[in-house]
Amino acid sequence: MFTSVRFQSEKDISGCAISGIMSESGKCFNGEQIIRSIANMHDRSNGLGGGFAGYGIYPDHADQYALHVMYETSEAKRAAEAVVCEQCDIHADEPIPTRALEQIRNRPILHRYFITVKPDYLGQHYDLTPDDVVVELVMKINSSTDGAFVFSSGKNMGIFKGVGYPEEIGRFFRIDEYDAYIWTAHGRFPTNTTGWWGGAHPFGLLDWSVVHNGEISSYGRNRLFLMNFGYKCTLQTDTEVITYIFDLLMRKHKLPLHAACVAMAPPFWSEIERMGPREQEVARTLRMVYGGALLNGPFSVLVGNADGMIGFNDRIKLRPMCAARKLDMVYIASEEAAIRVLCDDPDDLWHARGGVPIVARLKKPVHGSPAPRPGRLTQ
Amino acid sequence: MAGRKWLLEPDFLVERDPDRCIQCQVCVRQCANDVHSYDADEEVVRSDSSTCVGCHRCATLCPTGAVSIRRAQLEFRPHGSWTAHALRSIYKQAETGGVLLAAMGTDRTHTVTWDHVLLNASQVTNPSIDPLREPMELLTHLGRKPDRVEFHKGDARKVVTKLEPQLALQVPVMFSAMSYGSISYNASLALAQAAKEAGTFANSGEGGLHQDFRKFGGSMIVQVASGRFGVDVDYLNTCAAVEIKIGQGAKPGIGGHLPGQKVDAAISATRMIPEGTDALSPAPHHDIYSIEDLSQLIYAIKEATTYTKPVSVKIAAVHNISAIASGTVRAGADIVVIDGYRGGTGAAPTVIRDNVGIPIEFAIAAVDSRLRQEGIRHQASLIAAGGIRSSADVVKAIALGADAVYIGSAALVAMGCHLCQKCYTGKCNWGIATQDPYLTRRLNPDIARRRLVNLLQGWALEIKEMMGGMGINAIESLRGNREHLRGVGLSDRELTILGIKAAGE
Amino acid sequence: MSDCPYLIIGNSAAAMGAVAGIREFDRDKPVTLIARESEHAYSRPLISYLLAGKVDEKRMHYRPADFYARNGVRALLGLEVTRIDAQARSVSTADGQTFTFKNLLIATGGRPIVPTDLPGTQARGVFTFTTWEDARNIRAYINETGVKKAVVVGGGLIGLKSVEALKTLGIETTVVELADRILSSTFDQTASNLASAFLKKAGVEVRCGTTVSAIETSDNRVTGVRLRDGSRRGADLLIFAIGVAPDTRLARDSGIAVELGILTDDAMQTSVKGIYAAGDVVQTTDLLSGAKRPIPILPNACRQGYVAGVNMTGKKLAFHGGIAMNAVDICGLPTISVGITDPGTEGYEIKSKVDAEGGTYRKIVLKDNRVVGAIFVGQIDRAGIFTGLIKDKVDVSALKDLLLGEEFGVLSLPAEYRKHVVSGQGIEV
Amino acid sequence: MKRIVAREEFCIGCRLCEVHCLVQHSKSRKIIKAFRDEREKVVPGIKVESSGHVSFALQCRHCGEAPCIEACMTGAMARDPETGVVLSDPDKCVGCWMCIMVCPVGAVARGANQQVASKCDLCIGVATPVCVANCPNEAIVLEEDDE
Repeated sequence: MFTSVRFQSEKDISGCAISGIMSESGKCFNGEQIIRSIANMHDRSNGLGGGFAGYGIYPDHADQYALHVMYETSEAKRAAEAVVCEQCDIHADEPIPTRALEQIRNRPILHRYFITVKPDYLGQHYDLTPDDVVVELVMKINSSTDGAFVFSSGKNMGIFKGVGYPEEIGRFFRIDEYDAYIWTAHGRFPTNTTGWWGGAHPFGLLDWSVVHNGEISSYGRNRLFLMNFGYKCTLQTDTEVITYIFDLLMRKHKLPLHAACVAMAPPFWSEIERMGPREQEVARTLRMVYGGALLNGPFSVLVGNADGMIGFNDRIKLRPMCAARKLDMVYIASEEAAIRVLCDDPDDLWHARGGVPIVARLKKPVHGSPAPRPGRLTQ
Repeated sequence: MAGRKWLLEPDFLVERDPDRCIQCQVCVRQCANDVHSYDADEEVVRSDSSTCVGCHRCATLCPTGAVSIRRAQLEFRPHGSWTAHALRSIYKQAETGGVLLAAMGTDRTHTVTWDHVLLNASQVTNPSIDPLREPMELLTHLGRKPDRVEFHKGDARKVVTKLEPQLALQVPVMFSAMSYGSISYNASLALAQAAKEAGTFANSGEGGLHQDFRKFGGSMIVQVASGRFGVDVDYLNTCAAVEIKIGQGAKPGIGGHLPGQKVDAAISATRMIPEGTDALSPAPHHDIYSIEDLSQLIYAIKEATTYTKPVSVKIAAVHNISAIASGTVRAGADIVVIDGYRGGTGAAPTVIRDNVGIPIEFAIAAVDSRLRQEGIRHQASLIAAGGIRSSADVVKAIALGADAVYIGSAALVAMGCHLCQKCYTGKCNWGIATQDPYLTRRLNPDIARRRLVNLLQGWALEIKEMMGGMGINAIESLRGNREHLRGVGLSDRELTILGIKAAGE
Repeated sequence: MSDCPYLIIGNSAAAMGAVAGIREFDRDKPVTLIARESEHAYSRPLISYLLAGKVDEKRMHYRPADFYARNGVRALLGLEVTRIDAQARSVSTADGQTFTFKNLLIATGGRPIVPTDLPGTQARGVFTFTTWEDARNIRAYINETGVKKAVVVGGGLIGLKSVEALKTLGIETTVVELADRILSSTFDQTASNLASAFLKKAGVEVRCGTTVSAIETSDNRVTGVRLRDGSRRGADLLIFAIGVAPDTRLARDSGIAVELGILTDDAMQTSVKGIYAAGDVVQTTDLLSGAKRPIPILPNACRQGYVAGVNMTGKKLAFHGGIAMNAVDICGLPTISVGITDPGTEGYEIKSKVDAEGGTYRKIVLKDNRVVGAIFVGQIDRAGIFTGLIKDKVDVSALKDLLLGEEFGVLSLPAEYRKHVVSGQGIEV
Repeated sequence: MKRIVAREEFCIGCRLCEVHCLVQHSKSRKIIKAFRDEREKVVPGIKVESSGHVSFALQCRHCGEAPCIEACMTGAMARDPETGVVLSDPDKCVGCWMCIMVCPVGAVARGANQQVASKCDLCIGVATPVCVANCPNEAIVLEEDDE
């Protein structure tokens, strides 16, 4: 591993396409839809990366962490598995099913594991939750095991990604054979690297998955902010940073979703001054404490977790984002066309406002989430 | 016994263009060093270069541009080791037998690292932001931040966390500690007024706070230094924040000394010492011999101010600054000020000024990194001080990890200071570092205030331009954002310490 | 018969001041002005300059040509008032007109004194010198007869200004002064000596302590004078400048109270309501001595006229008195004298500095730590500061030592008073 | 009208006001030429008085009830009806020095040729009087009088 920050690989800079579909009632639907949507924005990608995240795809292993790991070598695979086994029990594992595709080359070894944390380990480390242990595990493998990279670690969800156009990656990973209640997808247009499989999106940690279009000019600041809270940003990507910030704010600091969004894309001070006293106190406090979480620069981001999907833009909306709903289906995508290709008569369709999140939530939460709230879209 | 001073040649050469001089004698009336004189018999103004300090007062006010000041042209035989500076220092010392004094920041030519760090701008992949059309936020809050924000369990719209007192800065630039005594009443007044007008803070320095300035308390930080001059509970409570001064970048490990002849009635009342007595600031605080003592003083001040004001600790950038800063944060400081090697002073032994401490660029980067590694960076705000000359320096300092900066010399220069480095003589021709009523009236505080506010306003606009170029519209996204810095002409080691990449990387 | 809301007799400084005073508060009602002389308002002191040829007739005018029109003044010039009827509130003129008035201002000024018991004063070549007409007549006489020598009787201001004019015209001139020195009423011995020396240097013969005992004439034309000491001076021209007396005839005849001059109150109103007087015709309070006497100087006349004018409109303004002062430039020697310049009695403190060679003199007279008089000869710069100190009765005990200094100025004044003098309407320090 | 306010506490006694006044009222209005060739022909309308560290610049106050106007026998000293500025007309002045006698601040001087009175004209025709414009410490400031 490189020891000095400055010698780490280049920070990823890319422009992209993103799309997400969700059934608020939690009905699972086939991955074919998300492939069609992202394929519709083919020109926003350049063949150097594509990926998908699906929620509800592993109902048989719903209580186990599904680790998706890519390996460069079988030695790496053995080394990583040894690390996993130190703290976790592997209940099942198998190669991730793929389809041979002419366009997809240089594929790594792709393997998935369904794991739980060993009760003994938790007994010893009573200050840690199983989530903490899995996060540590992922950080450890990704930062210190050469040739191994965990790219998905949530329960009952999975991330599939690689180098290629997103629709090719979809076919390669046989996305059309999975059913999920949330699908997000990403098509990548990196502007400065040749793209590697791990660097494709979505980026995930536990059940967080993030797809993102943009370039965060506050990246250096955000990375140092996370460093203050023990996060190691190894990938040099904006997506990684966004994921960790979500993880920090919502999982570790237990901020409500709206507060996390305010922290990441806060209102301008001039707007805060015009707020009512209570709202102002919230915004003021969040801005002052979480200045390091502010995401600056152009971005549109789609964040998924087991409970729902959040789309939001930078404060001054420098990247496109469009949303629509039809009955209990919610669509969020970079372009309107990517929604209309699936749903040409939406009940409602609108473009996101800068800094204002679009939230889609499960009417019945799947597991471990806060008390159910009326599912609604906020604009 | 004083010997003849025949070994010291003039530092400057005063040249008078006889074709332009109109014998108006403005120069004669403006030089406190008696360089110019009027020969009534011959009806001609003459100049004697030997006492010229190069302050340019005469040249600036000369209505015809007849006066010019040049470096003395007398050259020593070139010598790589025995430079003119080295020789002159010895001549001077051999004559006086004392410690050589200097003022302002060091004039040694060590690398100014600011000038080896370049800023980034957006192209194609990321739009730059036009600060004239889009909001561009510089508002900065200094003070301790909680580990996290806690929301009410039953009401997700209600925050439980209460913030500790914070200083709100409209522009992330404050005026450094400069005491009334080291600078004139008018200069102090202008700084306080300008801070108020620009929405930032001025610092009383260690000389107490004149009653007249207490109305600016909301825009003032008051210092508690080793001499404890002018410190009482009213003093502490009249201000926006209290700063414990441990050290000063220009003279780490050295105390201060305001000669008795400068301690007039007003300064005596402000400092709470008898008129005409020397105001001696000991080198250390004699109640702080270790870190836990500092903590006690911090909390004593917090008690005295009922926890309504942030407490700042100013330390000079010395070799193990990261560890000291870390300890200071853990001791309870809400704000830590790091004053770098090039920081200014009204008077310091030259040898100290020129040889002790480390530059602020490295100190601030090292401290920021260290505090983040320890996970305590949010517990205190970090102020960079000592040698900030421009808005670009401000941006670089913030990108290296500072929350805001202090400017001292730059503020003085805005008021007219020409960096002649003779503050300690009390003969400041610009009316700044003097108490001589003949000289202090030269600084009209209205003008000085306006110029200070202009400087801050100009810098703020430039900072916004630079931020906009980087695609950043809030200053908090610049803070510690070393991704936007690149080094040129720096060694690998220096780049590593600064945490920045080389240009091209 | 003509009915006048404002009627003014006279056309000089007091009259002009009155017009300004009236027009400050009443821009509507007509002002009627009757004057014996037929000239547009002119500056009396300028006649010596006119005579000398230093100013031409155009520059004699004290006010612009459109002054009357612009101020709504009906000016009846060259018309002599013969009688004031205080009861009927009317004025009769030589041409038989009668003007009734609501407010009347008597500004008839002064009348030159001519010795009454000296034969020959009616001869040609003998003049007084107080009017434009006098100047014209003298000039005409000089041109006509080619005057070579002149004698001026009287070494006061008018006398010396006429001497200056005559010298300018190249006429050999002797000034004869009854007192032991010239300018005896405004100067002290030292100043008089300096002035005498200066005049002598300029080629003027100065004879003091004597006067003309006889006028020699030939063909009813003056040819010379005999002095009381028995000596004789040939003279083609003889000017009497031995003083001016208030011209109180009209007032006296109408029963208005008169002493040396017309008596008035602070509002410049005479003993008859609605009848005012101002200028050289009145006697006023000498602010320094408290005595009532004529102080015939231009600033007083102007001010008194202004005050009278304001009061004639029904507004209130007071004139509390004046201070004798004069500035005169004699053949290039500038001099200023203010207040009590040569106190004969005890209780005064004198500060003085003389430079006989350089021809400069500065004298400050103090009483009870206050400046009451000053003389400046040769070097007169900033003398007005002393005038101010005298007027405002400022305690100068702290700055006595500075009074004679070259650098004495506003900065030397007590701080409070300094603020007072440099402030005032539209001004602040 | 405009009024000039002198701020004694900020006067630094440099006398640049006098220098620039002289230049402004010189024939050439070129500083070096004005001092070299015309110096004796102009008397500045402003005067700096100094005593120890205290100094201030004083020029005609353009008094509301100006004693110099009342004292002037020729009408040379008059108030400009439009601007309210008290001006001395050199063509009318005969040099009797009555104005010098009555000015309580000593702001009228004998002109350079000792023939006519000379005083501040508030730099008629110039937006800001040169003494105000050139005072390096804003010790002489021009204010617009609302009255």
